[in-house]
Amino acid sequence: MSYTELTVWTRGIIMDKEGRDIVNSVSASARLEGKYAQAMENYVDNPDRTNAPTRKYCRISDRVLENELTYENEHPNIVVLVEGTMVKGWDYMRGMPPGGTLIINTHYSPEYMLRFVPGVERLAQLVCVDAAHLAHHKWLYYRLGELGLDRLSTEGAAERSKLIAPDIAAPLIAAVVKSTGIVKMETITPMIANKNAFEMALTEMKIMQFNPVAV
Amino acid sequence: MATIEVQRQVLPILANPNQGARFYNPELPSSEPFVPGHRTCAGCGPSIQYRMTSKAAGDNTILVGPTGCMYVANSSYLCTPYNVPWAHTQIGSAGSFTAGVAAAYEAMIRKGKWKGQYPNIICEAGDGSASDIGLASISGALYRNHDCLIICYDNEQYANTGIQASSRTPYGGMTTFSPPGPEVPEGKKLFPKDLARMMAAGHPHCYVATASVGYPIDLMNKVRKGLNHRGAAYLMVYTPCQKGFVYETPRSIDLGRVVVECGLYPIWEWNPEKREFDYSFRPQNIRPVSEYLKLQGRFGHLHAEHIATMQKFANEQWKMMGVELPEALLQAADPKNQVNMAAAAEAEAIAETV
Amino acid sequence: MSTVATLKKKTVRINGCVASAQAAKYADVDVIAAYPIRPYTATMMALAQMVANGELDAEYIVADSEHSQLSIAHGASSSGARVFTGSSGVGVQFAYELYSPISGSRMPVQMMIADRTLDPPGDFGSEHTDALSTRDMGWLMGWACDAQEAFDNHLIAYRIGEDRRVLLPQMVCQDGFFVSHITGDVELPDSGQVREFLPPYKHPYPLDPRHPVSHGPQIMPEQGPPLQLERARAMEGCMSVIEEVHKEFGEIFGRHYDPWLEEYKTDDAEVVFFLQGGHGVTARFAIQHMREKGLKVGMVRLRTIRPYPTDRVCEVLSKFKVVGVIETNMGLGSPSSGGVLYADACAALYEAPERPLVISFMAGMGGEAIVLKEFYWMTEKMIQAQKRGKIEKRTHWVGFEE
Amino acid sequence: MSTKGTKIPDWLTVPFAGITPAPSQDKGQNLFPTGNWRAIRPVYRDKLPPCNNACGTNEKIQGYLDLVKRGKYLDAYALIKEDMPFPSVTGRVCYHPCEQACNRGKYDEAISIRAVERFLGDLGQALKHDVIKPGKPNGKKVAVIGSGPAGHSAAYQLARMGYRVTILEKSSKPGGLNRGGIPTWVLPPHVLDREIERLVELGITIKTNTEVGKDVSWDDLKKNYDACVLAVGLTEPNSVRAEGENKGGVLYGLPFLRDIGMGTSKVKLGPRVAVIGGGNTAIDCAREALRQGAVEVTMITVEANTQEMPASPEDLHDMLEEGVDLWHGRAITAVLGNGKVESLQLHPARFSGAINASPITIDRNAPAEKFAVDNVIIAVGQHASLNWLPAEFKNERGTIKADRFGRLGDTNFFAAGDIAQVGSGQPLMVVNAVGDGKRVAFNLDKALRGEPLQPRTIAIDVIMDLNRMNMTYFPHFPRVHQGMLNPLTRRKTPDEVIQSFTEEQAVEEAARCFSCGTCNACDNCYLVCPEPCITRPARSNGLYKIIVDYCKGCRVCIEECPTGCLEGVPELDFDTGVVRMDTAFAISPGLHGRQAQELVNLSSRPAKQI
Repeated sequence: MSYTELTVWTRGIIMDKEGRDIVNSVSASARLEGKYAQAMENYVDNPDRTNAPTRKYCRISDRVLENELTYENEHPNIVVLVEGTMVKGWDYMRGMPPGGTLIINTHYSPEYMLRFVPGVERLAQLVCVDAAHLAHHKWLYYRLGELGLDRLSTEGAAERSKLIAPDIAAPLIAAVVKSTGIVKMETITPMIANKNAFEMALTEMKIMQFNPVAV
Repeated sequence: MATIEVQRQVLPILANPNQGARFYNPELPSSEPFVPGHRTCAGCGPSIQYRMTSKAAGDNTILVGPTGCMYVANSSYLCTPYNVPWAHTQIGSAGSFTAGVAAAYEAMIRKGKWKGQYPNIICEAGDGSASDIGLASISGALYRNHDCLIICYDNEQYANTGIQASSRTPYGGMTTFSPPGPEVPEGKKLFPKDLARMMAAGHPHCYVATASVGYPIDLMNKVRKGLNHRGAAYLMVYTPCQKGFVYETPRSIDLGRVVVECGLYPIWEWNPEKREFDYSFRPQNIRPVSEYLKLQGRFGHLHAEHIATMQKFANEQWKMMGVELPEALLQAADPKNQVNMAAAAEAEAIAETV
Repeated sequence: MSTVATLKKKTVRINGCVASAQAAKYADVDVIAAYPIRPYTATMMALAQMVANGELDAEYIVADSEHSQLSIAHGASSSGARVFTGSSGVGVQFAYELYSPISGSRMPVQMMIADRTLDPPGDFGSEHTDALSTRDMGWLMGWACDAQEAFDNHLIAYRIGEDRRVLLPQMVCQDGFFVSHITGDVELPDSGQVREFLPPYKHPYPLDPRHPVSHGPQIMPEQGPPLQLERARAMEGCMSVIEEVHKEFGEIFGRHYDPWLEEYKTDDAEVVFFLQGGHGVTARFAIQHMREKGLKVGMVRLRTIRPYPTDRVCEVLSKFKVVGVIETNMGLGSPSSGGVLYADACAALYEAPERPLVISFMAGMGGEAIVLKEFYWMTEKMIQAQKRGKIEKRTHWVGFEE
Repeated sequence: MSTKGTKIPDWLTVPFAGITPAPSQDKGQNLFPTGNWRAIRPVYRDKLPPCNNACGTNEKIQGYLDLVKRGKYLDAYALIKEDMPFPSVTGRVCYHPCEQACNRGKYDEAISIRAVERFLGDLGQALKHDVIKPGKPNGKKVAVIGSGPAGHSAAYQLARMGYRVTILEKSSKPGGLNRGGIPTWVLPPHVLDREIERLVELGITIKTNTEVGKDVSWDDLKKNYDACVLAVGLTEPNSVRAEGENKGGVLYGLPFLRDIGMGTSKVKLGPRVAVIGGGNTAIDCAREALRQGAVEVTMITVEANTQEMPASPEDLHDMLEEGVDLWHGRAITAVLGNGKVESLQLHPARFSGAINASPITIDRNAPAEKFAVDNVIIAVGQHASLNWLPAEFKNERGTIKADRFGRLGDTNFFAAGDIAQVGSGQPLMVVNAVGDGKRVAFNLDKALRGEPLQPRTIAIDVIMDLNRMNMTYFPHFPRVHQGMLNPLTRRKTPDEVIQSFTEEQAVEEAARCFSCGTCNACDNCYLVCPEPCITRPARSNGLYKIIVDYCKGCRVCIEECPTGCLEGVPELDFDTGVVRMDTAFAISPGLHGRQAQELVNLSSRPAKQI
């Protein structure tokens, strides 16, 4: 059976929607492809706080998900850091089985970022994509007005914005899908609002390959 | 009856940081009752306030924290940033729990069960606790005149639970319980409860004041005045909520100034001896409310007429403060002279929930 | 200092409320949180007068609600003061939010309860539902059946609750009117006796600026279970302390109570009433009269319901053929679709090798007095069941059936 | 007994009833480092204030203003003396480029820096012993030719570095331009004399009436000294090349002032005096003429208006206030009169190119004006006399050919001040000359010690943008003005026109300084930090530290720093500051077990002082 866990680390409040868009769109496409999929917000650490780490989880399987009610992804195969600096902060590699993928939003190269990554031996690939730049994201705050509207869903309320990945989520989704093939490109592409950034990321992303060892 | 007399602290008032043209903060107490390592938002207004307040109070202090951000975020996972005794209490128990602590120390010192100067007893209630669920208990504590200071750190909403409207949420403020939509373009329709004035009017024997994190020394001095006041004191402090107001984190202090300069948060003191309001505080300059609103995402959806409505509200407050209104502000109260906020259109487009 | 220190032993005629007030005085409480509601009000009136007279040096706070009463008590106790509060009926319910936080933070607050029927109707009569509805909140709880016992229970409860091995709040209950407003002879001790029995309250980690701690910080889900387990352990662990303290009380004051159960004429009894509170007084007379007629009836009165003396109840009740539980409380939709005592009793008896028949009697509802003939009627029902070897039905509404 | 046999695993052990012991004040709450919330790190970095940058000798102006604010006048004086040997002089005569550059000028009014400098200078004059002491003697001898600003400065710095310095001055009194170029009602002689004394106190020998080329030869200098600084200045007045310029009653600006300054003047002015030229010297001459008894003084300039005149606006204003008449756009083409000037012939004129830097074109076809005068003072600049200097070191503009370090070829001769000036033909301001002397002195020292020389230093980061500071902390405050004598009476007296600041005034004015880009220990960052994670061992400029383990990067401190010395740097640019947690939470195994133990030991811990 194939079972994949995707964990997205993002910053509370200010980049909450970005993280949510990634897991939502990926799991939605997985459903369209007939797989069993689940996307959820971190609950244990709610209410989240500005700049605090919050995690979004996605689980995809070809069998029914029996661990639907567990709080966290214990063995993420794919980890996404929506904000590059988080690479310095936590053991986001914890529980990752060998052959995992780490995707970071940063203008730095994988070679540079490598120094901050714990447990590299488990990695099959380290992907860096300058999502903020590709999506013309005014770091960290932009268009306060619309941001205000998005904020309303940070506590897991109904999604207000009809747009999926209007901003830095788009290039990151592109990186996830292209580097891991977790879902088919053609199923996810139509969902993405920021097509331009999505397309650019496919070519601009920098991938570094490894030969992972079991730990 | 022969009893031990209760000795009470007298805290010195800090000097004004503006010494002529020079800006230089007065010497601050070295003790740090509030230490780093808590889960409040980056740039959290209430925790700025908490830090200043506790620093002003010093080490012989007991803090009471009704449910709210300053409980959930500060004392997460049994990690506490409080270097003085701190106790959580129910959100509706702000005043009563504090009264209990005060009464206990009165009795214990009097009966020789605790030796030392009567501690500063401070309750840090959010606006939800102070203006809604805990209103009666705070009123009770003030009315009974326990020697304590009750502070309302007013971030104008229930932030801890994920930004819901409180009776302190301003007109037009977007929260998860007052979202804008085609039917309700302004989000919140009601104007905030004038809590501080209510406390002053209802408990004229108490020291009551409003303050803002935008004026730290003023805030710290009011804390000390409140503590030096023999009996109950009530302090209402404007503390911007980064998460709910939606602004750039560095602006926390700035907002504290602008809100006052826009007349949306009058700074005053109630003098219990003279039984009169002291409106002498004047900000450096006076601005139209739009300059405050445009800094925050929670107002991003407002239309011209809503902004004008808020300006009217602000103008009334200025009048109350006895300020001669500049022509610009009178003009600003006319919708014709206002423009919609950036996201006013999106607010309607987005409104349909998925 | 108050005059508490120099009190001489004397006997007075006072009612339950005043007895409670006297107990609080002897305990030299530091903080009193009052709020008016009948029938417990009289206790607070008495204390107010004592403070006014200078008989007792305490902070007497007229709270703005029962919720505030309990919050004040919580705050004061957290600061290291001995506190006394109380309530009745709906007042008990208004304060409900605080019961778990107080026991959770392990503060030995003491609350005096003179029972009153919950609304509707606006009835002053005694029904135990008010206190019993909070029985699982981690408070020690028990009923007195007369003024003297009420007085003693307060001192005993303080001693148990404040014991370092326990540190739990206590509800010291008495029936409205039947105890609270009935005068009886109460022996007030010499204050020396009280000092010997009840040392000054000292919480290990109070809110003290010299040893700063944080009370009740936020926890993670995984930290909930250990804290709950700790509280459960305290509740169970205190049973040995309870027995120890009652023993010592007897030695010092000469009044010996069984901490759990009062047994009346049970040696040869075949059917017994199982009840708590003031109705025990009437029950005793009823039993005397029926015994004259040769009926082998007795009474088992529950003195402490939390922690529930499961083993004792099982051991004692299983000696009889029939047990008639007199509820004096409402458990709408409960297992017996009557009161709540039945379920506890049956649960206790379940492991017994030989189980008696158990009948639940809804008597004294709304504070109605349970008169002698009602006791006779209930005895009748129990004897029928004993003869028949099975019960007619689980619950009887006394006074509404043939 | 339901709880019988239950066991709480160590990693889940919690303190009694969840009661948590307070963190220690020094360590902070060490269980939950929040540093990893940060994307941008605040960093303290002082920037160069524009005043320091603009000052000819880079006085640490912000520095001494800050000290004056605190009432530390002596320290302020000592700080100023590092770069400026005679603040009492520049405090009076300087054209204060610092005030033109002052950021406060863009906000309300520039700080009156010169007045504060004068306050400090006068304070220094009053001292019995100067705070500046000579350096440890290094046994080397240096000659400084000329005791004007540049020479004075060079000598002063060299003496501080331990050289045995001898000043050779051709006039009878030392001071050069300070004495001979500046009227006494601007710079009273006793002030300068005191500053000269200070030089002597530093062990400097001053030989007056000693002229190079006459009393001392080039080779003597080479022979008798290890090195030599040439600061002879521009001594010879320029002529206007008008016919009859040699008639009696025609005077030249510099000599006119110099003779008065040296007390050797014999001139007796008539009632009507014309002054030719639009520079500062011309203005001094015009105002001096009034004090020398002239009744009507008229200033005639080629410049078409006051804006074009290369003079300090204040002085111009004061001159007009004193009633001097001002004509523009004219050049003098002839001095008429029988042996002695009786009138001037004027023609319309303008600069052919850049103002003051190009030949004058005179419209001789236009009808000539006749202007009756008793005296004319010509003040149109001056030039050097260097007949004693080896030709190889002369340049086409008739001044000394020195490299950008002020050195003559590879000799140990250095040149400073006007005589070595580069750039426009305008004479240096006193302060620039002082700066030049200072830098040349340093280079001389380096040269003798065989170290690489340094050209004029360029500022890395001058903070010019008010948005980098927080103006809300600076309410508008008017500039404190110095007292002045009444124009009508002062033109008759030799008294000092501009008065000194009182102590109160000096402090009040210094208090207006923004302290641009430089930490002045206002404590604001320390006060507004929400964590709080900003500490300071003691309250002092630039001693603030950020505990990166806790800083969440909210940047409130940066926003609220009044002076703009805090700035944000992306965290990823640092290799350091990695705060790695096992999970998103603070919880690490056994953590609360430790807390539980701490709680148990609480009562045995010493009581906190309250």
